[in-house]
Amino acid sequence: MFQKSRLHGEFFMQGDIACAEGALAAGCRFFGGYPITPASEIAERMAYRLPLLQGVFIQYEDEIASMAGILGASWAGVKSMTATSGPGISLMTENIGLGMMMEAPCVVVNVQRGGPSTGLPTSWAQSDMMQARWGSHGDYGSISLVPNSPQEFFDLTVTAFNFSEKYRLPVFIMADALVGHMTEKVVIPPVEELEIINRKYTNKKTEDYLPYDYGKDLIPDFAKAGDGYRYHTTGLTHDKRGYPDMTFECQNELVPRLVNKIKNHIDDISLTEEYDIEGADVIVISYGITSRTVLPAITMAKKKGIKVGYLRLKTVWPFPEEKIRKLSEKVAGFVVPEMNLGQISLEVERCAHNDSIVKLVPHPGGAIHKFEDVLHAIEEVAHGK
Amino acid sequence: MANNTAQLQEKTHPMEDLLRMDRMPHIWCSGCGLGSAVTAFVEGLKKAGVSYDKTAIVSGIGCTGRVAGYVRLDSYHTTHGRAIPFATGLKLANRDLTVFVFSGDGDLFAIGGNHLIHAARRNVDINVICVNNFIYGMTGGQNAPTTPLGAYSSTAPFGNYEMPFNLVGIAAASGASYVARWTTMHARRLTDSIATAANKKGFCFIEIVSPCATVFARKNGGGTGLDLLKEFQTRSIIDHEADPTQIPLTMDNEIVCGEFVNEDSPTFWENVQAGIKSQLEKFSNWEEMQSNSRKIPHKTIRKYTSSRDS
Amino acid sequence: MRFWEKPFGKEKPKTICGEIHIINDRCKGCSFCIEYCPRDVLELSKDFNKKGYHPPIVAKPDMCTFCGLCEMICPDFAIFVTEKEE
Amino acid sequence: MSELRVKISGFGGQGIILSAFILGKAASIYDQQHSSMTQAYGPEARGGACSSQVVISSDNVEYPLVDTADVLIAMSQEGYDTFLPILKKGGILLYDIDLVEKLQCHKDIIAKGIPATRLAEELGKKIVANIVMLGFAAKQAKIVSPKAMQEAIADSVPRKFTELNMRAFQAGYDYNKEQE
Repeated sequence: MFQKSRLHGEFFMQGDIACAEGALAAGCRFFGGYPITPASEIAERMAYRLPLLQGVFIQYEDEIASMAGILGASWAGVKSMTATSGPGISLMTENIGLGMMMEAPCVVVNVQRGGPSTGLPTSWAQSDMMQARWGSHGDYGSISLVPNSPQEFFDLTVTAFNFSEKYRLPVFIMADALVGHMTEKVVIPPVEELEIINRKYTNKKTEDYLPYDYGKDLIPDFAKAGDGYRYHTTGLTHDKRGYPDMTFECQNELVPRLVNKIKNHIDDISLTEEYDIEGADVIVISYGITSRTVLPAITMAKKKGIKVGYLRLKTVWPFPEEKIRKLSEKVAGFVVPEMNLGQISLEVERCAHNDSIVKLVPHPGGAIHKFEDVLHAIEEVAHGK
Repeated sequence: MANNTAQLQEKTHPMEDLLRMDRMPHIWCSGCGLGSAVTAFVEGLKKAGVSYDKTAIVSGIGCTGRVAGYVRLDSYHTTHGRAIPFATGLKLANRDLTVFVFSGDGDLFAIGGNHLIHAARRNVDINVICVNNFIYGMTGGQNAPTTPLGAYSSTAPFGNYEMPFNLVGIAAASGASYVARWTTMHARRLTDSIATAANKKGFCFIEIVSPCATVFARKNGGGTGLDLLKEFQTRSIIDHEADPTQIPLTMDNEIVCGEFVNEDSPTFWENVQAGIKSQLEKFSNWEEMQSNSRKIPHKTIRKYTSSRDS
Repeated sequence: MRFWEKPFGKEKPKTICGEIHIINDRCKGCSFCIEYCPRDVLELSKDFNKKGYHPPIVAKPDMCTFCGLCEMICPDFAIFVTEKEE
Repeated sequence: MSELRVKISGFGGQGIILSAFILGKAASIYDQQHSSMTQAYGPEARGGACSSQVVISSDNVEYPLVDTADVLIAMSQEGYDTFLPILKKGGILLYDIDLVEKLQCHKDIIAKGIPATRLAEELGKKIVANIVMLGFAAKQAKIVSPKAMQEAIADSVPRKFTELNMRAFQAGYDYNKEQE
């Protein structure tokens, strides 16, 4: 009676709901959350859907608890997710750090709204991009995926679960209020057509198992609570046994591994789309909803005879450093329109060749870029300014 | 004494199977009651007869937060104050587990106070053991939400002027199914209480009043850990009938111990199940309701965005 | 000669005795075991352990009745009792 | 590639968002086109200014917002005043003649009024005014095929109100005939 509720087909679906469906399709069976505009629809959909799939939905007392709760569920071997917006992420960062340290797979959805603080509850921005990378204290590698349509919100939620399971860390989905509240056609494939990756469980005997022993890929095998391994895990710097060991040697083995397990797999994680890159003079780099809202400006620029290429980042973190570096050797420069006052553009600047120009087209959020601003920036870069 | 060492080689400590002996000696000070509390916990688990493989322990941060690291169970040392929501997630995602939260008064009632009252309100089936030593020990003796009025601490150099929490009162008022208070001196009764909690469904809360010789006693003229324990002995009375909201702890009043609440009320998960069951008829045409589309063959190649002119 | 006090054919009632084991280097010298032993079996030793604490010694081994209170109250898992086989 | 941009405006509680949802669904699911629907509303649940927008395209919708509208549906004076300037030359304006009373000069556009709320009241429920308007739009602006619209309505409203909504749709669809 509970089992029959698996969707597939074509739907006219809101982005937030597509996200929830993507999570369910990926196998998510635990959702802990707290209401916040514009991400509440995800929680509402999960509350409706999870019980029928024998999953657990719990509305926690705050976002701090939500994040701690999905980590707990993750250690019970269940794929878990939470969804919130910027103010909620600010509360969650503490336990996101714990997730990074403990290497607990889970997915954190940030349907971005304007900030700082309570900001623009019903309107969008892309101003949490750096928070997703550097939000929690300490060094760690992180993964952030940015959808630009409800369909992609669905697809990237599945991908986010796959990455989190594969690389054992909390993975961010950095949507925004416009994508979250946008309704479009979403095609949900039958579950057998989706590529689903599950975490690697250890096959070692209980006495041989070390919870943080890793192989070449730097990713430890997982053992869930209740399997008899009776291991310890902690947010403190720990050795392979999971025991606290606050020595330089231990820190020097653990923390670089947390960074490198992502860095070494950047080719697998980095998802980008390129259009008209060959022979382009100017490349517009954008991500998320901006990649759609600046399209008219690109069209205008092309009509004016400027060779504009277009690079869209679906994975923002880890940042495709090498790709930008290579592109920068061939072009006059980059235009980076984003709905913040300069976050990813700093990354582009960092990676771009010295001679290439990097022009940010900032926007504080709450509306979209003026086409003229973007066009102007493209023209300026094309003319070497 | 050489004789004793020889004897040790023949026999191992009876708690070996539940303690991580490779991590001993532990970090707690001389005269600290935490070790006794852990002993009571281990003995309680043995007595309860629960499967060790299916028991997990979650701790927050602080002196008591280190308990998880010393107990040979699936053990999680989480962030400050967040042990309860973590444990809630663990328990709900795997309902076969017996989940204990073992943490301190600062962790559970200051930074984690909100989580505690809400977990008790939901009656999540977890067991919370709170070691109350009246002070923040690990950080050097700062004021805790339990520091009695007038007591000295690093951040109350003129004596504490904040009213402390009555932990059992809060737990009981928030809806816990089982509420008890003991001191570390009541080793056997505490053991029994922990065994009861392990086998009881619903939110169980046990406060363990414990001596902190290094900071609390030093700042408040309490002498050694032993002196504090003796003081507990003279001050404590057992009264199972006491109203948990009426028995706060001060510097010199009676420490009323006992099992104050022991009732059976439906747990969070039982309520979820009952709620779903009663609504199932409404969901019987669920698939129909959802099918705001025709079923079509899935198109594998999809294009989302492209340059307009291309 | 008090042989008549023993009922004919009945064995002497068995008294339970305990054997105390002390792990000296784990002890932090809190004296809980000494204070709370109901039969005053233990005493503070004059010697130091590795960390400079005085661990207890078993002063009156025959008095131990295997009640286990010292094991229960020891915060350092440094003392335990086993049943003594006669 | 042909694109049609529709703006629907009114106040909260009129079903502005639902009608955009139905329109989008009719286009993308039942008419085999592509559509993108977005919305803007204030914090209040009822009575605040509310607008929704649908972009219908033969190919993927790239730019999802409506800066210039091909069709404007105005269910309130405020919505009419706010969004009339974005209606492009030759665009179609559909409005509720009872709720939009102060009309501006309608140069270069096709304006058509319908007493949608009154018709809905006559059908028994004021709440179906948005569906009356959709029927009117299906006929006058030919945004999507009437069949697709009917299927989308049937899919999106509670089952026990399907019949009422179908009548509402028909009332809107047939309205012009009565006038003639």
